[in-house]
Amino acid sequence: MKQLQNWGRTWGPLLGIAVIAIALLVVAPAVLSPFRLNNLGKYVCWAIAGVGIGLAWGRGGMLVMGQGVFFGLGGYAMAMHLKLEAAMATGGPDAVPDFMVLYGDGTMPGWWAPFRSGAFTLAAIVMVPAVVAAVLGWAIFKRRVKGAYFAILTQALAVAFATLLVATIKQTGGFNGLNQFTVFFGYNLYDPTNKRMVYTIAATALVVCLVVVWQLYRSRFGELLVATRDAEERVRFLGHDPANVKLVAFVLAAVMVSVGGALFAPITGIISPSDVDATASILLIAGVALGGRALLLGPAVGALAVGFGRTTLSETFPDQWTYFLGLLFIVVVLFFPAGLGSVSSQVVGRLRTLLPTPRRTPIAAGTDALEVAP
Amino acid sequence: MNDDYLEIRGLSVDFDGFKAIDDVDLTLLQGRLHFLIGPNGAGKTTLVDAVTGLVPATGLVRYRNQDLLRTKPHRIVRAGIGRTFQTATVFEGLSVLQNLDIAGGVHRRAWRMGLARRGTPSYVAEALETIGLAGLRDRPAGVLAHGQKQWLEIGMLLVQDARVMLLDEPVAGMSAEEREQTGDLLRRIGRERTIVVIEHDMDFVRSYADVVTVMHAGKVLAEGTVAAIQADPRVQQVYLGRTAEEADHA
Amino acid sequence: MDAFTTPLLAGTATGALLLIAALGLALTFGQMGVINMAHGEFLMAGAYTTYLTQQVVTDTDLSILVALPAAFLVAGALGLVLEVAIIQWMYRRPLDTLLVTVGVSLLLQQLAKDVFGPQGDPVHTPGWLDGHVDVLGYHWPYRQMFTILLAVAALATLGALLKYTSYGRRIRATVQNRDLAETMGVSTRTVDRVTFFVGSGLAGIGGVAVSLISGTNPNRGTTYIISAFLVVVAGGLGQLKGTVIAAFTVGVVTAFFTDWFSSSMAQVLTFALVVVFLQLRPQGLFTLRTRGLA
Amino acid sequence: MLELREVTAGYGRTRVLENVSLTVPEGGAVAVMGHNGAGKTTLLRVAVGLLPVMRGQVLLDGEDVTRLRPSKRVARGLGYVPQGQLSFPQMTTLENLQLVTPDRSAIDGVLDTFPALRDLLPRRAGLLSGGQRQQLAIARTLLTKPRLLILDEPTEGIQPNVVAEIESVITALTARGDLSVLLVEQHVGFALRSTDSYFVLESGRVTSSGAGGPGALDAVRAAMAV
Amino acid sequence: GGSKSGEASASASCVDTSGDTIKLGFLNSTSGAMAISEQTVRDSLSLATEQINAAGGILGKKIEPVVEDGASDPAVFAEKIQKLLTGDCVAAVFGGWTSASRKAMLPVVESDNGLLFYPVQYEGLEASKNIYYTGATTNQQIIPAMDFLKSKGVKTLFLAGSDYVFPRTANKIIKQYAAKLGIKIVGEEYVPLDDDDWTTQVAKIVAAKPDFVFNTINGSSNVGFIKAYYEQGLSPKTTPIISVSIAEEEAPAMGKDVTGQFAAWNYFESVKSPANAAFIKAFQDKYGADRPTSDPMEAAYTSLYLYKNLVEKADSFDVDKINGVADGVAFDAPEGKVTIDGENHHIAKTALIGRINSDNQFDVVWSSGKPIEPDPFLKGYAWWDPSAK
Ligand SMILES: Nc1ncnc2c1ncn2[C@@H]1O[C@H](COP(=O)(O)OP(=O)(O)OP(=O)(O)O)[C@@H](O)[C@H]1O
Ligand SMILES: Nc1ncnc2c1ncn2[C@@H]1O[C@H](COP(=O)(O)OP(=O)(O)OP(=O)(O)O)[C@@H](O)[C@H]1O
Ligand SMILES: NC(N)=O
Ligand SMILES: [Mg+2]
Ligand SMILES: [Mg+2]
Repeated sequence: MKQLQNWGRTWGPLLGIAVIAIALLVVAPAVLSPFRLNNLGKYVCWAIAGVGIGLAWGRGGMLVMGQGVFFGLGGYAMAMHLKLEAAMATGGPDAVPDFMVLYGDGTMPGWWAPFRSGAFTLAAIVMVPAVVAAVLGWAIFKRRVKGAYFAILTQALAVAFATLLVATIKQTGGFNGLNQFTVFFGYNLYDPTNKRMVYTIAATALVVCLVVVWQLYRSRFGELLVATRDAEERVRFLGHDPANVKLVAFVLAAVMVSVGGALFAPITGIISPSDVDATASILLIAGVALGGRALLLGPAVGALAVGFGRTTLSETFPDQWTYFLGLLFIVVVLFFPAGLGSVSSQVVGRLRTLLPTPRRTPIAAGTDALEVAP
Repeated sequence: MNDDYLEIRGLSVDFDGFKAIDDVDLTLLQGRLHFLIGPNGAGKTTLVDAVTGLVPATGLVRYRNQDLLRTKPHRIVRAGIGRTFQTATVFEGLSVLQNLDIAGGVHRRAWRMGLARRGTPSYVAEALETIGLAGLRDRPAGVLAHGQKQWLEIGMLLVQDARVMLLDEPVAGMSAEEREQTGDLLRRIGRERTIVVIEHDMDFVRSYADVVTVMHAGKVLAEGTVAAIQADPRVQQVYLGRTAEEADHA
Repeated sequence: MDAFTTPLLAGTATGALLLIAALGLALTFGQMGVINMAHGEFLMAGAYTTYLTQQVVTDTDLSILVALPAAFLVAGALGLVLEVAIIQWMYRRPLDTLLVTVGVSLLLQQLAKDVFGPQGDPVHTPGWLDGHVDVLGYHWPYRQMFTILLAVAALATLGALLKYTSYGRRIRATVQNRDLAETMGVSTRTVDRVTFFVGSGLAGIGGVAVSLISGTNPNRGTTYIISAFLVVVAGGLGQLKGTVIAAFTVGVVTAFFTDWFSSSMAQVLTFALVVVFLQLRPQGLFTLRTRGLA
Repeated sequence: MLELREVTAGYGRTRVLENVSLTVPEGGAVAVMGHNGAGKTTLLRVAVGLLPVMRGQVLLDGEDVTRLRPSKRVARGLGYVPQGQLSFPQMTTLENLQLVTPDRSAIDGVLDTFPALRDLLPRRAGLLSGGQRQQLAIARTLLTKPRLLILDEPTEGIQPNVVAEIESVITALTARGDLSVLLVEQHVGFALRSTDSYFVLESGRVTSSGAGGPGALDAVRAAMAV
Repeated sequence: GGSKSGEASASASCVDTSGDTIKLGFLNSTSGAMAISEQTVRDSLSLATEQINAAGGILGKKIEPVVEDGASDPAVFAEKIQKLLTGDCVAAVFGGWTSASRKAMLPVVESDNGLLFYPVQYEGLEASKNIYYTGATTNQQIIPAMDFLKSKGVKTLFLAGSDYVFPRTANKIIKQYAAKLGIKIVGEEYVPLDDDDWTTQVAKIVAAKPDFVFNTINGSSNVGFIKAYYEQGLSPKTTPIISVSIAEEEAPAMGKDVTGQFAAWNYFESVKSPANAAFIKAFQDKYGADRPTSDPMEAAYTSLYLYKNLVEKADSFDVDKINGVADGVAFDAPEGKVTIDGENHHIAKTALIGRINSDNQFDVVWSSGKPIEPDPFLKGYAWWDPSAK
């Protein structure tokens, strides 16, 4: 019996991942129209980012309100490559993207050139956010900036990043962003079969990310990360530098978010500052909060749900759907602080005791009052 | 053995002009239970803070030829110096077992951090027994009572295999029996370790101290056996008060 | 010559506006630990109050003076409702207040759009504010001086409230340890509500100043909120002095960057500067350290 | 003065107290003893109102205050020193005291009991040593002029001669008959000297009780030796 | 895996023409920053729908609008137009405002071989067989505005715009044309779309003392610009402004008397024509007498009628058939007669310059007299060099 329980605890989550994998990779392509499948692909990209946010925020306690930056780094890296591929398909190997001719003088900035290479682009999608996150995180964590400071700082970063993109029309397409991709690593993007292939790549990437965090959460590092979240300074006196612990999670999360952004570009056909700015970043967080930030599957499922909800609500109530979105934030955070993913266990727990729960249930031991004195 | 002592020379801690520690010399030898007592605000906690890198200090603190004042806190821990906190601090969201396991991670290689724990490592199981929390191993540490947390902290030092343990009022809030258990535990593990205990409970000090150092206003006021200290009029005046003799017979 | 005076004076006025918005945040965020992302919408409410006041009090010269207390009350009341309906359940989860108030901010924006229409409404500048003085080549508008005056008045009032009344101690006690404050006889419920009312009300005052710049607009709040938060963070939590310095610094520095580069680049550079600055002083301008692991 | 009637309380789904009843008579002093984790702190938090009861009642001066907020109970004469040397860390020692009353002469009054605090008035409480903070906590609570003083391990971390001072203050106040005391204390000697009856708590239940005084020492020790 | 096929495969249309209704998509931002402007477009589309349906519909089929919110987000526009075209199978989509939204929709309408009617003046340099542009391109608004300035004897000009594609491209054209006309550009300033504080930039105008300000600011940012302009003592007497996106809607929203300022459009509410009188009456009957009409609204209204005429001429809802007959399709619009250019899918429009009067209406002070043929790529303008710095 006990063994069975242990087995469930270890392998149960994998079962959940398998269910998601089957739903996304087998069921969805079979039942959805190409358009809906493509929509789902977009939510999957947000879900990949959500897994990263769950890692940084749910497990690591770092509420990054500027994940849009990493989403954008991946998205723009990919978009630059696709833009160049599209240009080369029509204008030969030295062709430059159309917008540089329209808004600029038709010359391409030097840092665009390497993105003609697909391999370089793939490396950049992983390395650029990793390096940016490492430098940024190193600076921030070593200086022990955390909590609300960290959240607001990163939000400002997202604003600055989006503003920078808008202000550099000739280099990044500005407010318009980058779009009109025709070719994806040699495959024609106007072909429905190829669009489905991009979807499959995204869904697979999501499953891979989930497996990675699954292993991470059950590893000793996962425990150390939670320990760092709960009592950062105390970790120091166990012989670990908490900054390093957080840095690892932060960088890993940034890479996942970047991968989400990179796949977002070919799936939606566009990446623009409004996909990476403060509002976009907050919507990324919304999904994670909805699903349950500290859970394994919560962030991914939550992000899928928010994506689906946005589409459905805005199709059904095109003029009023913002109300629903606003209410969603309020209701979930107010009544399900641990996310909807925790509801089942809450209900079960209630039934088990048949006791009225006290009005102010401590959220987690320790946040409950008279606890920490400096 | 020769190197295994903590040497403090000319240690000073200055808070914007206020000298919380003022030129303190101390040598802490292995195998003896060393007690640090003194009035509130004498500088006992600050001394431990300075040794473990929590506050900047001047002077010299040496352990196994390593200058601790120039070492980062987590490196000090890796050098074998462990401490507990006056207000017990454990990882509230993690179970007792996980708390201990994490503490045991200091000496693991970095890449192994990516692997999951399998079963209960023997040293963790041992520590669980020693601190008497085996029954609570799967409870989140946040729900432990005050004293249980303090035991957990000691347990964390045990799995870390700290060679020097600096314990800041480890038995505060424990009942008489629990103090006794803790005292016996310290005596047992103290044979091959250097242990410093900060404490105000004179009954406890009397029962377990091998050496006592009295601090006052940032300086060492007196040092010696319990009896010698209790007889010292200066110590009586600033610390023990007149109840000292009465308490002797309580 | 005016290459120097223009950014300096215009930046001071921007700083004053940021200060008014940030003062409210300094109360609700700095003192109470609530990250209210709907603070910008309270600003917007102040702007709409100004517009509505002008519909009732048609004498423009007078209407702004009526609008000031009215905006304070309207925004304050909104804050009070928010506190009672939502925030009071969340004092132990500061980061979650951020998410919940994002939802509130979305609701309020949509509400403004539905009530007042997506098109902004005009706010007329009173005659006595319509004009400028020539300061070394810069035509310094009276309106900017008025904004600075408002900020100084708000600062003085709030400073006095915090410093010379026991109320200040009670807010600080409440945020530092809610339960302990309660057991010291502090009615933390009352403290919370008063604080939220005053903090939100200040946003309303800021809204009056904003409406003089550009009228009303359902999205206007979002323009200021992030800068205002940065100001509070850079200034250090719980420290009015730091907030003041940070507000004016951000205002003036942004104005100079705008002058030298462009508005967009100024935003980017100012944010970058604050980030770099926080590297140097992680807890903001004025830090209050305590011992131990807190 | 204070009465707990068949109180059941706990955290989330865990019950920590089961059917605990206890009375602190007017002018009386009651000690609660028990091992680590027995539920002593939980009991006091229920009495003060920081923890809602699951079942049972709390009465103050014969009136049901089960649903009253702590600050309201404080206004009715309850004073509480929590466990753990708590203070308002960013406020100075003086501000910590002024929070209760701006009356300087009242503050001077309690400073006579804790002279060490005098030099620390301008220092922020977060910088004080543990014992200094505990002295401040007791001083602060005394300033509320309570008729019922609830103390959770008040001498924890305090130097011996100050412990003696605290003991004499409590004794003096109770002797005058205008103060009732509910005391959780691990130093059995201290506890029994300062109170006139005791309860022993074991796993959330009252397992033994009786009259206090030094004579009860052996009874309590026996009750607690499990 | 996927197949490496070369040609874009235009998916077969799923538009259902069997019933007695025809679905049309209206895709405007009703949330987000652009809702301010796009809501008015939505209103006049609804008006045209009512009128056409009342008169028997298109080819005898009633219009069934499917409305969607673009949420001021290009990615959402891209998603929604695909949903409209492939999910709802609408026959055509009407909407978009910012160039960003149009650019986002362009690849989708092209790959799905759908139709988009885009109703706003824009920066040109674009033509798609799947888009009809019913607002002005640059040679119908910006270039005439420059001609007007030249005729007024303007020697120095200051450029103020929002920081995005339309103003930046418009100013690129203005600068090249100004060089040709001998007008000196004495300053060029941009502020982000959602920013409203123009104080510093206006101070530069004060210092530069230009004869005229060419204003390409979009949206609510105009209010901040106008307020700052008057605050610092500028006025139409000393430094008049000519705008390309301040219309009847915006003028009274400035909170400032803007009498005497100029705007370049193809339509004003004040245009005297029977068609316009009917349009205004119908609009105000539906939405209230206080609602003004403006150029983008008129262009959207016109776009639906042009579509009706296109379909009826082609006698089909089929995109390729419509494109086949497009050249020369005309409509007697409120602004005057407009005609589609079958080559670039823009329409010939008359350029107008208006001066704001005290009723916030525009008095026409200059007119091109006849519709100007659209030339989105400025091929007919020798001074234009797209790759110049
Ligand atoms: N960061 C600081 N800034 C200013 N003063 C400080 C700081 N840290 C400690 N102090 C002061 O230094 C003195 C020594 O404090 P410390 O905590 O070491 O005393 P202690 O001997 O441990 O006392 P206790 O027995 O009460 O725990 C106290 O007076 C305290 O107020
Ligand atoms: N916030 C909490 N959430 C859940 N359980 C808790 C919480 N606080 C305490 N407990 C549990 O309640 C029990 C009683 O704790 P309590 O703090 O009342 O003990 P105590 O008698 O005061 O112990 P000590 O002498 O160590 O202070 C403990 O077993 C503890 O595990
Ligand atoms: N096309 C425009 N006005 O953005
Ligand atoms: Mg100490
Ligand atoms: Mg306790």
